Amino acid sequence: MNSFDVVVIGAGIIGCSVAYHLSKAGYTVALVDKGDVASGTSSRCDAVALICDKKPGIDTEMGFTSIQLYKKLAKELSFDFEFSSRGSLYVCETDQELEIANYYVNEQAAAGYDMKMVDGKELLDIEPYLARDLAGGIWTEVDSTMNPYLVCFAFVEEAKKYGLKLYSNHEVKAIKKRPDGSVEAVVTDKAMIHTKKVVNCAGVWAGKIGQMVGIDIPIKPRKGMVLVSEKTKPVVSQKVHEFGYMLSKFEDINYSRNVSKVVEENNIAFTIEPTEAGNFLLGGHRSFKGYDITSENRVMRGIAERALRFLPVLKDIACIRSYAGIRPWVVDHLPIVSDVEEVPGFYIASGHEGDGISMAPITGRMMTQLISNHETDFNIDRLKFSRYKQSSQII
Amino acid sequence: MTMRVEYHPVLGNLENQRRITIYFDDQAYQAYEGDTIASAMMAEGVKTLRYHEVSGKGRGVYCNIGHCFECRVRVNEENIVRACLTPVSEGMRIHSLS
Amino acid sequence: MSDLLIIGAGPAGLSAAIAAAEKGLSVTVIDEFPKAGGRLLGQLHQEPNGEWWNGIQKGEQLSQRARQLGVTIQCEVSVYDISQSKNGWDVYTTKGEYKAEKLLLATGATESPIPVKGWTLPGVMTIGAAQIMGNVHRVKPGNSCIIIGANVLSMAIANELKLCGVNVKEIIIPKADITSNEAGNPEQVLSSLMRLTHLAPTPILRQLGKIGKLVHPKIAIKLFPRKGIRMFDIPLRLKNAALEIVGDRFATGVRTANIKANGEIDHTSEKVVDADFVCIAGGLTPLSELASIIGCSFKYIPELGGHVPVHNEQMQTNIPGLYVAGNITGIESAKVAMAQGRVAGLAIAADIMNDWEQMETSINKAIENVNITRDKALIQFHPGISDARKKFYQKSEVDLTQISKIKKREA
Amino acid sequence: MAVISDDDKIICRCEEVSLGTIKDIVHHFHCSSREVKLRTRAGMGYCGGRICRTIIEKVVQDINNEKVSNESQLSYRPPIRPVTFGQLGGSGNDDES
Repeated sequence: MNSFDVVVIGAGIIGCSVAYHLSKAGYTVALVDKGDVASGTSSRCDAVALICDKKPGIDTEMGFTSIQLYKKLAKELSFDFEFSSRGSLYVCETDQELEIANYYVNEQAAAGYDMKMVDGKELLDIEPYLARDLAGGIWTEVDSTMNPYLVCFAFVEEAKKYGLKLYSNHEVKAIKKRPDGSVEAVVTDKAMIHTKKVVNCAGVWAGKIGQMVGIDIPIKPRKGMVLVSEKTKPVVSQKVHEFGYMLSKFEDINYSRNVSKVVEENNIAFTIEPTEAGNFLLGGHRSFKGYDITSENRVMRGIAERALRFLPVLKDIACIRSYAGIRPWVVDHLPIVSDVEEVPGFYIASGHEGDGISMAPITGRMMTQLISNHETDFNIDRLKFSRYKQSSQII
Repeated sequence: MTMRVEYHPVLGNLENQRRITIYFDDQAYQAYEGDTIASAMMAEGVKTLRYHEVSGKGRGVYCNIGHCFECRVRVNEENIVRACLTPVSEGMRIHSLS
Repeated sequence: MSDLLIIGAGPAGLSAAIAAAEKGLSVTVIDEFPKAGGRLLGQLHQEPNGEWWNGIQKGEQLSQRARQLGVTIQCEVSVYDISQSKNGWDVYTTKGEYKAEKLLLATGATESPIPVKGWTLPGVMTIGAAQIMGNVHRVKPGNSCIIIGANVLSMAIANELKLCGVNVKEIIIPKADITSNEAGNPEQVLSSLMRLTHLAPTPILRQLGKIGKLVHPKIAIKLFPRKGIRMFDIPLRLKNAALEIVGDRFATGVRTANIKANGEIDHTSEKVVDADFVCIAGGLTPLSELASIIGCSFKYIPELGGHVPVHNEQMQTNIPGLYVAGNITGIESAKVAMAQGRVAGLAIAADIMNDWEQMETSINKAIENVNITRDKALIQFHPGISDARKKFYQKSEVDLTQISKIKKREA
Repeated sequence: MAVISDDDKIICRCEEVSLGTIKDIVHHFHCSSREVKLRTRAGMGYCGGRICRTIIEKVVQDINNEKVSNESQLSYRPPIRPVTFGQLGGSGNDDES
């Protein structure tokens, strides 16, 4: 009979990390996915772990710790996932943006994070191909890049050494509960897997899994398109993005850029990052389009338009491909890393939106601590699933 | 030596072709008006149009109809084009990629 | 904004343009090759009555006729994306955006690769590349050549290269492995050559066709001489495999070896045959990437050369307003493509004028003409095309009534 | 005489991925052609995988003993021809009418 201590649903970067950390801690673990490893969001995203795109507080703290964990993992895991600490650069188009950025940096610096302001001239010393009329920016050395789907593969390979069983191409159809409401088994289209503990790492599909145990997980898919350049000269040497990225990520910041209709309507902000293979990934874009991951021409053109504004050198460089992914969005931009009181044995690690890559190691670690009844690295009260119940009561 | 098919038993002979000069990696070559970069270079016996960006190995015309992008070259400092789909013009400066 | 935009100025696209323009539609045809004509441009073979099929001339005739009817033909335009809009189609190209109410994909075919060791060397090209170089650009890729891959296309082009003055040293088959499909299996190669129609373009193929009716391929391959048989004086060697294309900076020859009766390579017989260039002939497969990004459904039909967009006999796909014609619907001769183009042109005219009833007779006649042309075709790329087509159209999920329903609902 | 191995022959011309690399990945992970692509970069190059995709799918199907399906696992994504960012993002984006 198939029986495991824990069944992890979803073999994206969060599920792979959770499965790895649990396996390493000595649990018998099954990792179940309706497709292959990294066949969803984790192979349709960008490739960075950042702190500089996070709001000050637990967000930044966990991000920073996660990057430190990546550094260790890059040494420990036998599978190379193309990790490197390249740093990242925020660019501000106007003095007004620079002002907001300055305020933000001061707050982060006060919390002890190494971010510094650079002026327009220093920007060009760091990235000489940038447009010459930019006001300045923020430079962070800690920010790192890796190949997200290779991270997934690396976690799975390593976890297999500790006995992980991978059920790929198994679509979860139901979760059986005992009369007392606790988890009994995960039923896929091909097998019944017995367990007392289930971790829902299904990301944008977490809501569907939640429904199987009768809970409502308020995660919405938020689409993001990425353009891939040809292999070309090093037009940038690190992640570079416009400060407006923050403004497109968080709806609550009140600032409007002087941009075209296409850029505005599609919530486009310039981002570019080099890959190990010598191509560049360009973004970014956010929109709610359900589960649709088609490449939209208007968005492609908007991303290119915005990219040319900041990096005119791209004019004669070819875009060879595009892709779109859907990210698990939650209203308060903090992931759910939590148990579920109503369903004993059911846990959730989802809702990281664009931070899944950054947050995977720390999420896997804390989920393992949670399941083992150990104290978690951070106080994760704010990540509890029950926060949504409270808020809906308030409303 | 030219590789032109000047005489052809069915298609007839090539007559009154207008000759133009093009430059490939700064060397001058004769081409016929109506040539693509690929046919002009092949007529002159130049088979290698590009060097693979990682391995540095030579590449030339493979599909000749724009599908494989093996024959891409740089024209006039900026544009990367497929040699097989790009007509030559007088004084055109073509550069191999590497 | 045109009534109809056609992507691909080959036999199908141009014929569709003519048919649609004759019905009064405004039509634009775009193509990324510098000359209109598509695959017609390279074609040059002798018909059974002795006349030469000169593809360049045929292409010119078609584009001239189209232009006379007011069709705009624009070359050197590469399409990189397509999206559907309220009023029809937005087509994004390297020369800007095109808008049209109806869209016809006549993008033709692409050559299937046979990866042979050394095939990235300069001087190694597809057989179609050499054909265009010789017949269209009038340039020989070299003085001597070896062709890897024995099929109807490579045998026809081998003769065309010879007419260009190339010494075609031999046609051989690739060493069988996981990537070579049937192309590396002597018996299967011979068997497919023997199943070709009795109207095949060369006497030797017609001969093989006759033998095919009498002898099982298993026996025929045993009788097949190791030195090969000569076709237009070019040795066709099916018991000889290409192991590797050799050369330092560019291809200088092919390492070959005999294939033993059990299919294994006789390594003691290895030798290098010198050649200035090497052609790879893997056959054709529909080029349907545009249909794919638009979101067409596909069907895998080996007889038609691979994955084809689902469509009906009126050349409509399962996406309203999107039509297909020519080799994108399956690999057949240029004449079939032309006949299909006519069907598509008429059907699109009926669609735009919203008058299927009045045009029904002429569309049905055009469909009938496709079938007649197919049955008379000199070159049948795959045996069983007719049957596969019939089955495909019977089961087709695209039917006219369904499409008109969709239209009405939208309106 | 040394027998030439086919495993070092190139399948993906753009990214120079060999047959041996692809075979090893499929044997080891029993994975889909999409995963082969992610793991090896085969089909991720300049030509958009147009030349090698059928071969990759064939190798995967043969080793995994699968039938050819009607829908390809390796989807096409625009741009299906490389296009410069200048062409993509140049003037004319705000032509909404």
